[in-house]
Amino acid sequence: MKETQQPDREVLLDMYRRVNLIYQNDERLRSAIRSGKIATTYYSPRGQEVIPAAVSVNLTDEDYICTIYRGVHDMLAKGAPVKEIWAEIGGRATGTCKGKGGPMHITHPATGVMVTTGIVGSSLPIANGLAWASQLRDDKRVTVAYFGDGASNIGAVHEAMNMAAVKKFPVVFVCQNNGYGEHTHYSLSTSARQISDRAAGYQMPGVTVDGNDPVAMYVAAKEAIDRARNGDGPTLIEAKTFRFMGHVLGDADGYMDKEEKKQAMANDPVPRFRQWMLDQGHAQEEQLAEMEAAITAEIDEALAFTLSSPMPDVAELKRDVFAEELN
Amino acid sequence: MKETQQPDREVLLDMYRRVNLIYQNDERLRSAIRSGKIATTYYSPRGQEVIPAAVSVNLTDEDYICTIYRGVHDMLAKGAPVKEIWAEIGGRATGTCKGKGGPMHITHPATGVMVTTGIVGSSLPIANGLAWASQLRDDKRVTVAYFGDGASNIGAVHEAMNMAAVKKFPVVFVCQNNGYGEHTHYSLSTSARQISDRAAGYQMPGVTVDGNDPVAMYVAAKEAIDRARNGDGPTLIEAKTFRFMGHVLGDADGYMDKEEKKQAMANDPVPRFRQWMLDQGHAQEEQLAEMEAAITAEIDEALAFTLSSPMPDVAELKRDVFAEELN
Amino acid sequence: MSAKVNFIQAINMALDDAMAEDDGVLVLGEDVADPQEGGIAGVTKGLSSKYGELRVMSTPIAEQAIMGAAIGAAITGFRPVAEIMLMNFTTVAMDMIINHAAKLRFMSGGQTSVPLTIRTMTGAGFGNGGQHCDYLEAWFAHTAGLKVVTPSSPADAYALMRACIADEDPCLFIENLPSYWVQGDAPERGTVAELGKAKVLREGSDVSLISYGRTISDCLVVAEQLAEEGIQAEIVDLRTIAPYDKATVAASVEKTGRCVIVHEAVTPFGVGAEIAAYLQDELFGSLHAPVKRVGSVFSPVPFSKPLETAFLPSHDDVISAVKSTFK
Amino acid sequence: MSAKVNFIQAINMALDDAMAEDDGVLVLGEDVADPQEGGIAGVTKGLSSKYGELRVMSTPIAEQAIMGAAIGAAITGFRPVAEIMLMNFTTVAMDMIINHAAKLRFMSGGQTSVPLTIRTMTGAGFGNGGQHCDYLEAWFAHTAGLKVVTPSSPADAYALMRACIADEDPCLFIENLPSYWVQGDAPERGTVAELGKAKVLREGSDVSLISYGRTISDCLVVAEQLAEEGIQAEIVDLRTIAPYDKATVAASVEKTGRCVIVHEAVTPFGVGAEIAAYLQDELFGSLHAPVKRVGSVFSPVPFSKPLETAFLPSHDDVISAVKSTFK
Ligand SMILES: Cc1ncc(C[n+]2csc(CCOP(=O)(O)OP(=O)(O)O)c2C)c(N)n1
Ligand SMILES: Cc1ncc(C[n+]2csc(CCOP(=O)(O)OP(=O)(O)O)c2C)c(N)n1
Ligand SMILES: [Mg+2]
Ligand SMILES: [Mg+2]
Repeated sequence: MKETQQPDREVLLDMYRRVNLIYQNDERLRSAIRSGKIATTYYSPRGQEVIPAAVSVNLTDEDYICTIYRGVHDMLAKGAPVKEIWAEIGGRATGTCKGKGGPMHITHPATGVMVTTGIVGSSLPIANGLAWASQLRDDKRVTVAYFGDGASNIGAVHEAMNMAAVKKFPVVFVCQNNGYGEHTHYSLSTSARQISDRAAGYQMPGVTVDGNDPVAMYVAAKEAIDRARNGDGPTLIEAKTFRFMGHVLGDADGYMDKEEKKQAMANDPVPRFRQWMLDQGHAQEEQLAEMEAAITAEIDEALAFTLSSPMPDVAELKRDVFAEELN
Repeated sequence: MKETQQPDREVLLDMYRRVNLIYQNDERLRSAIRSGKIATTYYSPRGQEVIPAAVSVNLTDEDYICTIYRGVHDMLAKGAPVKEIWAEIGGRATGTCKGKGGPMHITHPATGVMVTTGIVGSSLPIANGLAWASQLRDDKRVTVAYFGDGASNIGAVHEAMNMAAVKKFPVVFVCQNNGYGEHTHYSLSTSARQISDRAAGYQMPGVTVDGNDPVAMYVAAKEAIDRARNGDGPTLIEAKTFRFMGHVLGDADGYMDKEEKKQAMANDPVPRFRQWMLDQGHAQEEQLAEMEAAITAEIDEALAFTLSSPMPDVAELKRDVFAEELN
Repeated sequence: MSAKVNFIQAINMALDDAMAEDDGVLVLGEDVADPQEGGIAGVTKGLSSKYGELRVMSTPIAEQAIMGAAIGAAITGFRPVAEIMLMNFTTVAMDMIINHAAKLRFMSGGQTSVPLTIRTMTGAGFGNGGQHCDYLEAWFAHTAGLKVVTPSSPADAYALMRACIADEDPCLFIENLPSYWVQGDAPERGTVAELGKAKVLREGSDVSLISYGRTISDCLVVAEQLAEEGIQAEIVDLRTIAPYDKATVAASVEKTGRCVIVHEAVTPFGVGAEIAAYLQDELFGSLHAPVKRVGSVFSPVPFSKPLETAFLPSHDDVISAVKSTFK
Repeated sequence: MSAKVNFIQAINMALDDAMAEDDGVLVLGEDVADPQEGGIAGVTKGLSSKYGELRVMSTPIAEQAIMGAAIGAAITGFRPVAEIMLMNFTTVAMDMIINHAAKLRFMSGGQTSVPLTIRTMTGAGFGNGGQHCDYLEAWFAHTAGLKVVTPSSPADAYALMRACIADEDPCLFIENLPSYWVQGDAPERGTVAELGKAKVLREGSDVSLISYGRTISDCLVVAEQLAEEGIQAEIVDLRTIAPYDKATVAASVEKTGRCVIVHEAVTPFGVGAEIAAYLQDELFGSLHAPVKRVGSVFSPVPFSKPLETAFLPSHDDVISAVKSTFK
């Protein structure tokens, strides 16, 4: 493996901003849901913030991602607009998808958020198609497909990895291994010692990395993205992390190992990253506080925007089913 | 890998008998089809005879197999009756499946031929269920799932291997790697250096073996079958071989590498095994000739039986759709 | 019988009683065992603690492997109840269901049967959007070899589930997620319904409302409203969608001369089409009005609440369909 | 226009012309490129040599990956034509087709469209048995967001294929394997049909035969036989099954007062159910007889020739259905 440059200060600040945005967004969204302001099922990415932040600082708006129901962190990191994301989750006409898709299907092509799927494993085959398009256009775009550890056991994932390897698609497969698929622990569903071990079966580089370590995650992501951009084909990254809020908001976590969870939460990547930035002198307290306050304001605005936005008109049921409106 | 005993003379003779049965069966079936005596699409296993023979001498009638459209060698090796197989291929009421399934769906539970599928990859998930049943009954049966190299790239195969590994099902996955899936060469469809490399992703033993070498194939099969029978879980065997007759009978082979094919056919495993048996003193010429003559007679009988058997009654369309006959 | 239970409890009782009575009854699916909390809604809670995790098996997220394991075990004589969590996820297991479960009996000429029950839940109303709420029963009903069953009350859920488990053929048992917690009379333990039999839930002379599952409760409400206007509606609960009870359906409509079919699946090419096609043929010349169909709007299931509400058939939709038959 | 071509040639021309006109048109599937002989029947022969193997891409055997690649490329503006070799193999790709291709436009609020054509072939008559001949068009027609198209002549195959490729929505294009080699008038190059438009292939005053695909040729034969008995049948070729041309269908049946719907799919819950349900409503009171349906026998497709023949709708079946409308 070649030596990848560590992220410089600017990049670290950018990463931290994305991490904090995801973090605050999640806290606020959960409280908006708990207080009844917004009604939705919610799959919190709390604890997994660093992964897409480290990936996305290596991507441009032109690059594509495909993500999943637990994907609001991936979208935010990619730069999709907070307001429209909130409005979509709130089912408003002003949402990214006019309220028709909802949180599991947020789409925002302008920032490269091409597909969000609620079907386990289905982000990967479609990501291949985006990557094939880039080969055809020779546009040097990279596509990232996010998926979970549980998803690694479903057929579509395997088919997609093999095809990508055979076709040398410019795609990066990022498995966010948070230790659980719904209520099932990794050890009970996944036969791989580590998921990256499966890459060898596709002659694809595979790496397991601490997804909560910003520098390690950055390095792994950068290498994979560079490889894809240079036409050297796909990579499988297994980013180890933890799911702080259980599978779905309201989940009682009875099936989780208490000790495992306690330890993971004590090791919360968000304050850890913040402290490290300060300790390393990459940022000053005031600077971060200011950044965080701006994010808070952005989220305030998103919430207000959502609550003041209209619900979609029922005529929307006839639109976008086909290109031509139904009558 | 522990030292597995080499097959003794009796076993070698038994293997050779199965190989020769498959070989003669194929030659005769092709000529019956070519001459119009039997009308069917036919996926010849010519060149792959040794694999199921070496597997099946390690199995009993109680053990199960699931095989595929190119599977007549697997069934014959397992001991399914030649007459009923022919009659099924001939669409006769006396066939294993009363002519309703045809060559792609031959089933014969009495000899453990539980499922034959025409869907690429679908033999494996069902094999798992047979193996689960054996765990439940604690009956020490072993299930073998046969599939092709092309099939190794489809989702069902991956799902089944992972589940088998997690559940330690007593199953053996035998991939008959004949270098092609329909018209596509291995190198253009399969990213694995060798298919057995994929086993590591399931923490499953995986081995690549010359499937045309009777002793090597026997050893690999015996180890895997013993492992399954002892409750130590699944194994992936990649048995390298070659498909002499193309994908389907009548296939012009234009897509095949002429040199590769020529070499493979020059190395025909059937006469090679025969010669080796003689050279090693495992058998006398007369003994083999006698065995072969008996097989010829058996096939003569199967052909005659088929041609003299009635076609199924159209009332059969209402039967076996459900347990209760439709009206 | 004044005790009340909801659908979850009733189905749980049915599984429990069937497992207690017959060692061959198995349960498998994602999170179904107790360490995983007996599924996301707890339908299988308590079973693994009672019957062990070999008979009540939590699986990886791999619907093809789930169905394959169920089919394989069923062939050997077990009676698995496989959960495909949501009906939309049957789309990743259709090969196993359609090409294998439904056809193995026929293709094997009656040698192998598949006494399998597939439990799946679905239904709009909870804001789960486009990929989690589809009603696909018409697909399965169009497949020879499958039975399709859905209950409209907890007591019926019990008796119909018992019937599916007892049946020698693969049955798809559809549960409605939004009405899981609706209470009804407790079932009489041990009752096994007869498949293929509809039930007249309300007698009436003027119009027949034919429905199944959750929309039965809508029909019951609508019938009372209609009664106030002097229209006596008869309600026929199909219970078994395939094969449906032609005699009961025809008898009701022959009596009333008018018919409205109500379901949550989208109208075009839905179950209502089959019933209407059957009735116009069977009762030609004796109908007072065309057979009317009320289903969901022909669009993907929308997320936003007002759209979701407008998508589903409303009481008003049913009432105006009924009234149109009096014009 | 006296030149004759078969379906294979016509579809090949359509693909060729579309690819020549528009760089965005792509072809992918198993064996579709020339080194793999342009597919098992050669439908795509010559295309990769002309347009390159990046635009005409042979794939691994992995239908989910095929559909995913097509969907992803379509989202970015390409117009892929993806081959799922046989219709039964759509069962392994249903998630991609139903949950993604059909719904992404709607779920994204119109931001992403999927101008994709899925080519698939099927049809009993060649002894391919239970897993290779199913007609599943009713499933796809029941799905909002998909169009379903099938031609009955080579010229129409050309024009309809061009229409599917030009369409902004996902279209399923169904080809009939047993009639691939049937000749018809050569298409006028460049003709693009209008989707959703049926065609009256024969005018008649006494009964409407509504059909599509291969059974159109049966209807044409039957109509001549009926004419000898003084019954003038009008033949309506749907061409687009979903959305079907209600106006043309209704106008024909309004004129004749009698209708028989003919298709090769099994009758229950088939396309005929929808058409019959529509007509009895639209033309209530003006029909001289109930709308009749003629489809295949409700069983899996049998292998043995006499069963396969009895399974398919026969000319006699159509004639007796017609005659029954005169009783
Ligand atoms: C094909 C399919 N099967 C089952 C589900 C139900 N389901 C939703 S999320 C989930 C767990 C996925 O686990 P993982 O891939 O680890 O992702 P995570 O939720 O941990 O981020 C399951 C089983 C689904 N959405 N799709
Ligand atoms: C799901 C599915 N896709 C495609 C096919 C068509 N098909 C039949 S055989 C075959 C090739 C399979 O190759 P391999 O697995 O190597 O087996 P072999 O024929 O070489 O024994 C294909 C693509 C199929 N039967 N099922
Ligand atoms: Mg997870
Ligand atoms: Mg092969």
